[in-house]
Amino acid sequence: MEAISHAGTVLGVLAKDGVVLAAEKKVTGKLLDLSEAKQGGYGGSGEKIFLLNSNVIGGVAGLTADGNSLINYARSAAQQHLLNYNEDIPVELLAQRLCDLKQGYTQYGGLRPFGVSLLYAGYDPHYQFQLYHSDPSGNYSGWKATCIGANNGTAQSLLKQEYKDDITVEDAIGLVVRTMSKTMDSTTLGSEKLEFAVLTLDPETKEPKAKIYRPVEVDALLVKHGLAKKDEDTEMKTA
Amino acid sequence: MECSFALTGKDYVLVAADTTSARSIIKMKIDEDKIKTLSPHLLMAYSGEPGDTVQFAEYIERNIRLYHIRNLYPLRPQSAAAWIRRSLAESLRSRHPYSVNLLVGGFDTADQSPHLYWIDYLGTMATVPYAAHGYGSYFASSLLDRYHNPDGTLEEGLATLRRAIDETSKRLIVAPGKYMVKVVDKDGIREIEL
Amino acid sequence: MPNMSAIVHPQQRHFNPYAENGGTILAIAGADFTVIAGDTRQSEGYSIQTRYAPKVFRLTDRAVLAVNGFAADGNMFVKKVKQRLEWYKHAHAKDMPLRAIARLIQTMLYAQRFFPYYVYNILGGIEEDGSGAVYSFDPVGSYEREACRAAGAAQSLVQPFLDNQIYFKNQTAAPGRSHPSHLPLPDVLSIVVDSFTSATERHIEVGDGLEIYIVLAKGRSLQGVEGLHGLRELSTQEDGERVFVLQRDLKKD
Amino acid sequence: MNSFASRFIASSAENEIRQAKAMAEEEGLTDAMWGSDAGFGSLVTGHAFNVPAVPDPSAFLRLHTDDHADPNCKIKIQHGTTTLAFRYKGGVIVAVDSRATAGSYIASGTVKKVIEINPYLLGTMAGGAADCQYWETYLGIQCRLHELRNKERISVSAASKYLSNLVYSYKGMGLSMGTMICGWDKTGPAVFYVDSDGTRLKGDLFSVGSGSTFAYGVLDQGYSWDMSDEEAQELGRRSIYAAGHRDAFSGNTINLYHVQEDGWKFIGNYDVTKMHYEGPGPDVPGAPVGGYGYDVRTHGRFSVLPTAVPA
Amino acid sequence: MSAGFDFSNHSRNTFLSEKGLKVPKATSTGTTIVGCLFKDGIVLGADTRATEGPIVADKNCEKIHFISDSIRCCGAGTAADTEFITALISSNIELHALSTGRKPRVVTAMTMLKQRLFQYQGHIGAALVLGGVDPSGAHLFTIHPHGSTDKLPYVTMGSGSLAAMAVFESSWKPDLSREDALKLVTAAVSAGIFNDLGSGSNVDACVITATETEMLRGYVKPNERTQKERTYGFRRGTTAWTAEKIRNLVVSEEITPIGGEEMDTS
Amino acid sequence: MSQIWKYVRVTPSGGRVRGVPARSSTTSISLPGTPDHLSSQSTLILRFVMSIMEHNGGSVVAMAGKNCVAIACDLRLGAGAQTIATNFEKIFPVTDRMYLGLAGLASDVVTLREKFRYLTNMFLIKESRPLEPSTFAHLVSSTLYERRFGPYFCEPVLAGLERTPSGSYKPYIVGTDLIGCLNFAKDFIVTGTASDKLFGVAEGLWEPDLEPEDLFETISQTLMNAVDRDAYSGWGAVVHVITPDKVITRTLKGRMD
Repeated sequence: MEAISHAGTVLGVLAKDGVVLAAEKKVTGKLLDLSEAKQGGYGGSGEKIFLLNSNVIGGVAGLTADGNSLINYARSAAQQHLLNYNEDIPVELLAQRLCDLKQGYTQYGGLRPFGVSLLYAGYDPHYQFQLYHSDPSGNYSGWKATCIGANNGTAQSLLKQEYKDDITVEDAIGLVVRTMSKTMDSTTLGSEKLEFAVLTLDPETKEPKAKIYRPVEVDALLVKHGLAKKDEDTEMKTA
Repeated sequence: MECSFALTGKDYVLVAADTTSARSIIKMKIDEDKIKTLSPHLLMAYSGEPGDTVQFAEYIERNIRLYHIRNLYPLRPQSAAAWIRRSLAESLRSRHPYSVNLLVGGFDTADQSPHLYWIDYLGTMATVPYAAHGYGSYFASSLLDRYHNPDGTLEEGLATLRRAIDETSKRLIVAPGKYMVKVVDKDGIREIEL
Repeated sequence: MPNMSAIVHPQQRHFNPYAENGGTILAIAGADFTVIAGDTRQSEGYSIQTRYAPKVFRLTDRAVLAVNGFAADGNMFVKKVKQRLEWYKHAHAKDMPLRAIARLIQTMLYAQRFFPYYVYNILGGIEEDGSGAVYSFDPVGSYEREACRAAGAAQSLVQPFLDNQIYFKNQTAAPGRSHPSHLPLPDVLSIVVDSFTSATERHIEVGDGLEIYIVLAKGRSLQGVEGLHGLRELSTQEDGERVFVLQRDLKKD
Repeated sequence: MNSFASRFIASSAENEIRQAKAMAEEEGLTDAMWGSDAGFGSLVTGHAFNVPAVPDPSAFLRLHTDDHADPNCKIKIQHGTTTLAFRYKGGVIVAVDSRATAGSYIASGTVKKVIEINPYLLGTMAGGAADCQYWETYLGIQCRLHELRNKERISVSAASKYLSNLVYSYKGMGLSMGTMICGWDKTGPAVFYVDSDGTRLKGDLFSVGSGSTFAYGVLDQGYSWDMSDEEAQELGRRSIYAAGHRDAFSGNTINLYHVQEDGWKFIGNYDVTKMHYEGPGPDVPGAPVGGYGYDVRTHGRFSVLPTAVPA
Repeated sequence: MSAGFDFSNHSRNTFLSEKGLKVPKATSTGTTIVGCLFKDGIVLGADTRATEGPIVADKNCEKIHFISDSIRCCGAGTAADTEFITALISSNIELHALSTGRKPRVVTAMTMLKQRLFQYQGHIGAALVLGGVDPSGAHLFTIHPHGSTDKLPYVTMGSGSLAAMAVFESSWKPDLSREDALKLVTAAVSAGIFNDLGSGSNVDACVITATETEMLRGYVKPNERTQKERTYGFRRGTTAWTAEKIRNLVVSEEITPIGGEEMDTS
Repeated sequence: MSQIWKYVRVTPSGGRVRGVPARSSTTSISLPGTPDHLSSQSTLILRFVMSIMEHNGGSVVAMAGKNCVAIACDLRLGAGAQTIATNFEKIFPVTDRMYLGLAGLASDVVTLREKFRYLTNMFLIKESRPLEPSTFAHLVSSTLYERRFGPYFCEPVLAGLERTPSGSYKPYIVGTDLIGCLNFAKDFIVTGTASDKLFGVAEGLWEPDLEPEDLFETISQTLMNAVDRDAYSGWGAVVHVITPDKVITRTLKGRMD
C-alpha cells in the first residue's frame, strides 16, 4: 500500500464512447534507453500502461516487478479465455481473475501480497465500456473516473468536480490531460513523463481498438491542449 | 431414428427434436425432451449414442450454469457454442468420447441477435441459418434451402419447420412420430405446440 | 488376428489377374482434327518395365485408339478391335465409321462385364461429317462423346488443366468478346505437350516419352505444324483423312 | 428372345455362369464378329459374357470393381447421381443431373443420364453407367422388334417389365442399375421404377440416386397433379438443382425432358451453378426471378450468417 | 521438442477409425540415399524427391541432415521422422560434445539414433545412412527403423537402394580419390533417380574429410524442367468475384509531432 | 507410418502399394450418418467409406509471386457427401503479412486454428518481437510432430512475407504433412482433397514473378478448376493476396455444386 501511494499516478476516465487512461512515469532520465518504447509495440510504450488483451488496457501503480508479473498473468488469462470461449475476455472477468490471484497471496503464510493496484479500461458486449480498479488485497470496483498512485486524493476531487455522465471521449481526453497536469509532481509535462492510452470502437469493424500513444503522439497531444512544457531544453541541460 | 431441426428468424431461433427414446427395435418412451435449456436464452438439441447424449448434455448444462453463477451473466451464444465445440473435440481425444450431435440455438441479449450452430460428434461446428441432424437432414436441408426465410415471422418459421417435419415423416421409413418444439427470443425460452 | 473372411474364400484372394501399369493418355478434338496422345512409360510399383511401350494406336486413317490401365489387357483389347475392324473392311469394303467403332468398343467391353478388361479407352478421330471427335470409355463400356478427355494415372492432374485451357472453364471472356469454340492445331499441340510435362513433374508414373497422334479431316492442312521435328505421316491413302505421329522426349526420373 | 426366355426360366446364378462360359469359349466364331451386324455384334445375337474361372465370379467382380467396399480397387465404376421423374396431368417430367464420379474425382460433368430409348420412351440412368447404357439400348432394340411383330407400340408397362425381367436374371452377378422408364401409351403418361434387384414399381413420382433425398425434399413439397406444364418443368429443374447443391456426387448440369402424348421433348440443359446465381432466366416460363441459391434469393435481407468477406 | 510425444489424440483416432474413417498417411520419401568411404573420408549422396503416394510432393527436398560439423545423416522413410530424429540427435550430440569437451564421434551419434529407434520399435519410420569423420577415422553406418545397424565401406538405402548398390558393387574400390568417389556416388544416386520411381530430381552430395565438410546441394541437376510451350498468364479480370476487402498495412496516419496541427486521436 | 524392408526398399506410406489389392488389410465400415438402411432398399445410394481427410472436404493452395504471395481456399464444409455449409473458411490471419491455411478434418481445423492463435499471441507477449513466417513454420511443424502417434488430421499451408534484414519483404510459402514435415517451395504449395488436381493445374499455370493482380488470376483459376473436378471441395472460394503494403481479400464466384 505504501509503495502504491508513492507510485506514479494512473488515471482513468470512462466516456460514453470510449475509455481514457493516463499515467505518470517515475523512471525517467536522459540515459534511459527508450528505443523499444519508440516503436510503441505490443507491450505499450513503457512502464505504466500495457495492452492486456485486444479489448482491455491496464494501468499499473506500485512495484514494477510485481506489476510485470501480474500483466503477464492477465495476458495469459485473457488468451486462455480466448482459447476456451473464442471471445475476448469480458473486462470484469479479467479483473476478477487477477483479484482471485491477488487474494490468494493475502491468505497464505509465507507469501507476500502483490504490491500493485491496477486500472482496467476495457470494452465487452455485456456492459460496453468499463473502468475497474483493483487493489493488492484482491478487492475490485467499477468507476466512471478514478485515480491511483501518488496524489490520488487531489485527482479524485478534481475529477469529481469536472466529470459529467455523458462525457465524450474527446472531452475525456481533455479532462485527463488537464487533471494529470495539475496532479503530477513535476511542473512540466512531456512524453518522458506521461503515458497515455485510449480505447474506442473501430468505426468500420465495431471492434474495440486500443491506442497506446507513442511518445511523439503524447507530445503532440500536449501541444494540442496547450500543456506542453516550454522549457524543455533548459530542463534537459540542468538534468 | 432421431431427427432434429432448427431454424432462425429475424429475432428468434426455433429448435425441434423428436421425442422418441428407442432401444433395439423398441420405442421405450415417446415423450422424451431432448432439448436442454442451458441458460435463459440458450437451447441445445442433442442426439446420438444413448447414454452419451444425456451425460454430455448435463455436463454442458451444469458448466454453463456454473459460469453464469460465477460471473453473474451467462455466456453469449457464440462463446457458449465455441466452448461446447471445444468440449466435444477434447472428449474425442479421451478414452471414451461422447458421440453426440448438437444444434445450439440462442439469442444474444447483448446485441439482440439470434444465433444457430450445427455441431457434430467430431467437434465440427458451422454457423448456419437453419440446420438438421439425423436422417431427416437428408430431406430437410434441400427443403430449407428452398423455403427458409431468414427474416420471417415466427408463424412463417413454424410453417417451414412443419414442412421439414412432414417431408421427413413422408419419406423416411424410420421417421419419428412426435417432436418437441422450443423457441428462444428476447423474452427467453418457451415450448410451442406444433 | 486371423482374417475370417479369408478362410471362407481362400482362392479368390489369390487370383488377381490385374496390374496397374501407370501412364496417362489424353485426346482433344478440334473443328477438323483430333489430337490423341499418351506417354510411353510402363511401370509396376516403383519399377519401370520399359521406357517405350506405346499406348496410342492407329486403327484406321480416321480413328486412333489410346488405351491405359493394365498393359496386357490393353494390348489384347487393341488387337481384338483391330481384328474386328479388319473383318468389317473385308465385309464392307470400307473402313468402319468412327461412331460405329465407338459402339463396337462398348459392346466388346461390355461382353467382359463379369471379367472386365482393366483398360480405360479413349477413341479419337474424324466423324463422317468431317468434325473431330473424342469418345471416352470406362472399363465396362459406358461411353460418351466429348471434346477433350484425359485418362490414366495422372488424369486428375491433367483434366482440370484441360478444362481451363480447352473449355475456358471459370474464365470470363473480355468484354464484348467470347471464347473460341475450337482452338487451332498449333495451340492444341502446345497445350498437350505442356500437360504431359506438367504431369511428368508431379506424377511418378508419367514420363520417358510422348507420342502424339494427329488425325486430320479430309483435305485439311496441318496449319503450320508441318515443320515440327519428328513428325511422321502414317496414312495409308493420300486423299482421305490423314494420320500423323509426333514423338517427344519426357523426363526420365 | 428365345435364348433369353429360357435362360430366365432356368435362372440360378451358377447355371447362368455355366451357360455364359460355354458361350464365351466360342467367342470369335459368331457371324456378328464379321461385321455384317455392324458394330452391334453381341447385342443382336444375344449375350455372351466371359466370366473368370474362379469358384465365385461375382465375388471376384466385387473384389476388383466395388469401390464402396474398397476405395483402392482398380476398376472404378462410375457412380453418384440424382435423377427424378414424375407424372402429372400434362405428362411426365424427367430431370437428371450430369455428373459422374470415381471416388472423389469428378470423372465427367457432361454425362447424358436420360437414355432416349425411342421417340416415346425415356430411361434414366443411375448406378453403373455401362449397365444402364447397354441394357436400355438393348431394350430399345426389343421395343422396336415388338412394334414390328405386333404392329403397335409397346406399352410403358411392358417395356419396363421386359427390362426388369432381364436384369433380374442377372441378379447376384453384380449389375447395378436404378432406372425410371417413362413414356406415354394408351393408358396415358406412365412412370415405372426398375432396378437391378428386380424391383419394379408403378408410380407417380420417383427419384433415384445419391442425391435423391435432397430432390425429394423439394419435389414433394412442390408437387401437385394439376400443375401447369411450366410449373412442372420448373419443379423438376429446381429439384435437381437442390440435389446438385447439397450432394457432392451430383451436379454440373440439369437435363430436362417432357413426355407428352406425341412423344418426348427435350426442354433444355441448365448449368447448376448458373441456376444458383442467375436462375433459368426471364425467357424460361414458370421460372422465378433471380437465382435459386439461398444466399442469392435472400440477398439483402437480414441473415444470421456473417458474410465471408464484407463487400 | 520431441523429448515427449503427446499421445492424447491416439485413442481418439482409434475411435475414428472404428467409426469407419480411414486414417491417412504422412509424406514419405521413396528415396535413394547412399554413402561410401574414400581415401580421405566419406561421401554421402541423396536424391531430392519426396512423394505422397504416386504424387511428387516436393521436387527438391533436402535429405542430407546436419548432425555435427563433421557428421551428416541421410534419411529415408517417413519424412517427418527423419527430419525430427536427426534434429534431436544433432542437438543431443552438441550437448554431449559440450559436456565431454571432445569432438563428437560417429559411433556416439549412431548409438543415440539406434537406441531411440529401438525404443520406438519401428514406429518411428526412419531409415538412415550416417557418415562422418572423427578422431578415430571415417565411419559409415546404416540404421534401420527398428534400430539395427551395419558398418560397411559403401551403403545404400531407400527404394532406389538396389539400383544404387548395383553401381557400387561394380565400381567401388578401396582408397578412391575424392573425384572418383564423388563421381561414383553421383552415378549411384543417378541410378536410383532414373530407375526407381520413388526417387528423382537432383543429386545432393556431401564430402566429409578430417579437415572440412563440403555440402554440395544440387550437385547435379539432370532433371530441370524445360521451357513450357506456352505462357499461361490470364487477362486481368478473367476471374469473376463477388466481394472484395482490402486491408491496408501501412497506416496512412502520419503524425507530425510539432507544429500544432490537428491530429487523429481516435 | 511406412514400411521399410531391410536392405531392399522403402514403400511410399502415403499410397497404396500397387498390384496388391489392399483389401485384406483395410477395415471398411460405413460412416455413421449415411443412410445405410436406404441402401438396403436401393443399392444406388452409396455407403460412403472414406478417409478422415476426406470427411469434411476442402482444399487450400498458396503461390508465390513477385514480392507478393497469395493463398486461397474453398468454402465447403461437408459431412461425407452432404454439404453442411458453404461459408467455412480455412485460411486464418496469423500476423499482418502471414496467413495460415488448414485443410483436413474440420474439427481439427478449428482446434488448430485456436491453438495457433493462442501460441502466436503467447509468443508475442513473451518475446515482444514480430513473428516471422520462418519462425512460425517451425512452430507449426513441431506442434504437429508432437502428436506423431495421434496426429491432427490437418495439413497446413503457410503463406507470408518474410522481413529481410534490409527491411524489405520476400515471399515465403511452406506446407507440411499431417505430422509436420516441412515442404519449402519457391512456386506453390497445395493441400486438401483436391491436392492432386491442384498439383496438375498449378504445375501448368504457375509462372515466376507474377504481379499481385496477375497472381490473383493465376491462383484463382488454379483453385477453381481444380475443385471443379473434386467432389468434396468447392462451393465458392476466398483468395488473399498479400503484398508489403496491403492484403487484398476476394470472394470468388465459384461453382455451387
